[in-house]
Amino acid sequence: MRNSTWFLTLIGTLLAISSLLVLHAAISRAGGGARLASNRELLRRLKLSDLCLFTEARYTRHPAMADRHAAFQDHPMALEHFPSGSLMSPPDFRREAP
Amino acid sequence: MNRRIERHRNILDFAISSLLRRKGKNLSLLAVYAFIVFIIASIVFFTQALKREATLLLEGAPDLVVQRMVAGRHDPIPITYGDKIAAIRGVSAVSPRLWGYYYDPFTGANFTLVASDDDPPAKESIYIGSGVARIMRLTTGVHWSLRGAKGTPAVFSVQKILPGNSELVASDLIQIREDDFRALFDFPLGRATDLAVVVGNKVEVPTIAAKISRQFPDTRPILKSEMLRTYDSVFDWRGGMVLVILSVAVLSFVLFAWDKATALSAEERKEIGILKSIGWETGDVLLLKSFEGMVISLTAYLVGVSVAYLHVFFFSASLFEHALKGWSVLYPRFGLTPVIDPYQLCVLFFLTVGPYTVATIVPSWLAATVDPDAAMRS
Amino acid sequence: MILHPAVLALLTGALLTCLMMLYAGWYGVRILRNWDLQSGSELQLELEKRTYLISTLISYALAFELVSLFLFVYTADRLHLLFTGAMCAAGTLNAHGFGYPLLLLKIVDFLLAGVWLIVNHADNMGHDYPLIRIKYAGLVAIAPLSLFEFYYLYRYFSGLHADVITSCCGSLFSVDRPGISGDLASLPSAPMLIVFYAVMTATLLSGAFYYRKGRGGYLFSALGCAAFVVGLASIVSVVSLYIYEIPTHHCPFDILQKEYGYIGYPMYASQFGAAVAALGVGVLTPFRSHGSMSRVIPAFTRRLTAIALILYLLFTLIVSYKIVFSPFRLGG
Amino acid sequence: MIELIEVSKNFNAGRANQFTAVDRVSCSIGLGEVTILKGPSGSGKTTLLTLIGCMARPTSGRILLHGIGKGCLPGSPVDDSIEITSLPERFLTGIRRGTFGFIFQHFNLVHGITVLENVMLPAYPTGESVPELRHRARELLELFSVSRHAAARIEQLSGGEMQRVAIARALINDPAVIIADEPTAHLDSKLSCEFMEIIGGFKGQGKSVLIASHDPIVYDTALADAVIEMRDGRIIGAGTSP
Repeated sequence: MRNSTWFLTLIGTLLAISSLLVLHAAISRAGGGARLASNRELLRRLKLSDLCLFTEARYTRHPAMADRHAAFQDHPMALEHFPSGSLMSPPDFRREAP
Repeated sequence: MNRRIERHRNILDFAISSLLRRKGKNLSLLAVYAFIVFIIASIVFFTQALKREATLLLEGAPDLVVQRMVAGRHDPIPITYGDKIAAIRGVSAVSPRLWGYYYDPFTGANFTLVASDDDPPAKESIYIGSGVARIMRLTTGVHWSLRGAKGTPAVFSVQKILPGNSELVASDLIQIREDDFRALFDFPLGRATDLAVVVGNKVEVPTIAAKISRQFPDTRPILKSEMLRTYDSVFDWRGGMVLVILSVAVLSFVLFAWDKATALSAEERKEIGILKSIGWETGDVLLLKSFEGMVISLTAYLVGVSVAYLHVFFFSASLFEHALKGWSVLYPRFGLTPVIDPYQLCVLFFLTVGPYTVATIVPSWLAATVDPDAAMRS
Repeated sequence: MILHPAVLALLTGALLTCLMMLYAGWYGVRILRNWDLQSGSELQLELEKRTYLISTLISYALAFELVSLFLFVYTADRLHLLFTGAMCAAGTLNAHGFGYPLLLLKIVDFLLAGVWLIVNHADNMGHDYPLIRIKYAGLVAIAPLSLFEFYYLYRYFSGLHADVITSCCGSLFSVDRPGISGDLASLPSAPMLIVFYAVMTATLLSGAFYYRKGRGGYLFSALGCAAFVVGLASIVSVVSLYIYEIPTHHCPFDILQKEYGYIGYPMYASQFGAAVAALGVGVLTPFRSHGSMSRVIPAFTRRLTAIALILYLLFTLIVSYKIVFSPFRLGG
Repeated sequence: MIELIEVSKNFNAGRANQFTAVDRVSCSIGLGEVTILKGPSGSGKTTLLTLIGCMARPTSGRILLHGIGKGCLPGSPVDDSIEITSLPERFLTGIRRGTFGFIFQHFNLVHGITVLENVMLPAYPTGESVPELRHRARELLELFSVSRHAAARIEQLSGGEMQRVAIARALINDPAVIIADEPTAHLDSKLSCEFMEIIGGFKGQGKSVLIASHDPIVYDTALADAVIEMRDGRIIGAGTSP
């Protein structure tokens, strides 16, 4: 077999695999609908405003509700204790009355 | 036309055969390249999937949360504020939220306590998230003693464990009755942690927020769109941050590739000289070289992306879970709904194949402009 | 600064493009100063070798430019969530003063790089480098643009801060709003449709004439450029109405969305391709009797014309399809 | 006819190690003839061959091809003679590929690939289809009785076999002119004589042959139609063979 045929077959296979992955993503998205719906229902029922992603500190547990004045954040150059806190600061803008 | 395609195929043939002739060098290049693509793709997939999950989930969040600030600090809000807010035109419902944190000294974990009057547990009972059950080794019907604000222990029976697939929202949650919540924390009557506001017309939300902060200068309204935006930028930022750090890796890889491409061995140089002398033109050799680059980068890209997908969505990004999720006592265990789209793939392609391609242009050209008579005078 | 992965990708791409263009431009200057085809001196041979490098660099730069143009618009679209009131790319672009100039610059850069490659291709077919000076003078002129582009891109993304209140499509492209986008939208829809079909027909006819007779290259090229501008204007003012089926929605970016079947991609791609080819015809026509070009250019420009014709025809067909099969009716 | 007018080639111009490899050479080489360039090493033979064979461009002077290389320039009239001295490389290569076949002193075969691929290599950029090409290459290998090695790698061949492969490769694009640079330098006398027989075959087919050599077996051959003697980059004697 020619090298190019061999290579194009390889690339074709890899492309087929990646399109299978795209397909897998589409299918599991459709299948994940039930989980999403139940989670959204839980969120609505408990009136939650944040996801449970980082539980190491209070302000990383509720990033949307977090304050500038939470622990370890007081100093502008503060060395952050928690890994997620060092990468994530609360939004610095809050709407004021016009 | 046919001839042109055949020419490309012939040269591609030779490009692959010359790559295969230097297996060691090229396989190491391919491996490093695929690894870089893999890491970057994992990060992009992971953050994009989280972002999408957050966006979809938070649609169920309250339109507006109103918090009271005292001396710049978050303070329980009088429930009476809620009645006045409910009177604002456009507000369809206001409900007080009661939530707080419970620190467990034995495990060192922080749990979130939420009181809700919608489907509450029985008196002196709680619902717990599966993360809590896991870390405290609790099962349904077991009694658990929490330390109250006055130092007296309060015993609750676990009535229900929230399903495992809800960990992304409720891993560390303890749902409790309102009266139990107030008793446990000695929370003042007539106050709530904050107020959740539902607005009929979503377009009106900013206007209503402005009205609330005018009417109650000591409050802070937080819009749902702001929460969404926070999550959006958190993940973009986090992903971008890691990418910036990784750019050092990309850069060193590019230098590595440049070096590999520039340092033509004497044998390679001779080979190109031969090709030029037997009738290959500079353009043909350039094509040969760019095919060599393309073979490597396409293969590395496709392999890297596919493996990254498997890694993130089948193995939950186990390699750098901690770097992305942070560390804590209680890890929520959540599977992500896979997200992959042409846009992401395009971004990844640009980030990984672009620098490599550019790094190989000049070395390829240097190789291709070997004089054809060089082979004759050796 | 927004550290979105796509923003990083765009910045990387722009930086690379810029480096490649400036490198090419630098050697363009050297070629302009030292070129002497009659000489077989080593400097001349060296410069001739450089021409390979330069055309390779510019082909890559053009490819980057093309991909990044779409990537940029798409990213702007993705980022609109970060801005209060932004509904699509229009809002994101408007969030910073560099947004729209940057988009315009990217389009211009793309067209210029495309035309340069066409001229380069023609020149390579001649055996006496007939267009070398013109080609490299042009290169020296367009190379700095990529520097501007990178600068604009950097300024734009570093100036973007989430939460800046921006106007959404609705107000930006609303009829009574001054400014360039407002002007596009305020072009009356029904006459615009007539102008669109008139210009397209004229372009196609003149192209067919040029293809058959080999005369009227300038006319075709001018009409081809006009068709590009009119095509873009009519997407904003009338075609979008048929696609969105809403009489007030004029956004030129939403048609790139999945909701509209990514119809924008073939539309814009065919238009840009046709515009480059038509511009190329116009640029090459003055040299049709220039040394060895007299044997090359007529055939080559005819091929370009054929490409432009096919692409414009494709574009017109897509637009007509959308108009005919849309439930939306003008004035109805 | 290949006509050279006042052709010079300098290297390292303007630097201390500047030297003139070919110095104002004028001559003409007839088609269908065997022409020998004779002279000691360093006399400029090889450089002259690279200039004639469109591998390099002279520093000054003109080289004209009459009656060969037809149709290599787009749109040029068929009966035109071609002036190759100021052509860009891509056209030079086109002419070289179609008109000249080279046999090198060190054979210049690519190691690591098969004999067959080596023979096919010069035709890859022409865009010829591989089955046709393979067929032609096999015929050539057959002709030089090395076809049993077709699938072998180059490094497994003996010197004489390598030379035959190199000759087969030179013929793959069916050139009008064969250029050989010191072809017998690495061959013993028996193989050298065999080589000259092959050259005789080319002459019989009406191909032009141009050989640079300082081997008596080559320049004293009866096949030679013309011998050009060079020294220090200049022609010091030209004449027909004895």
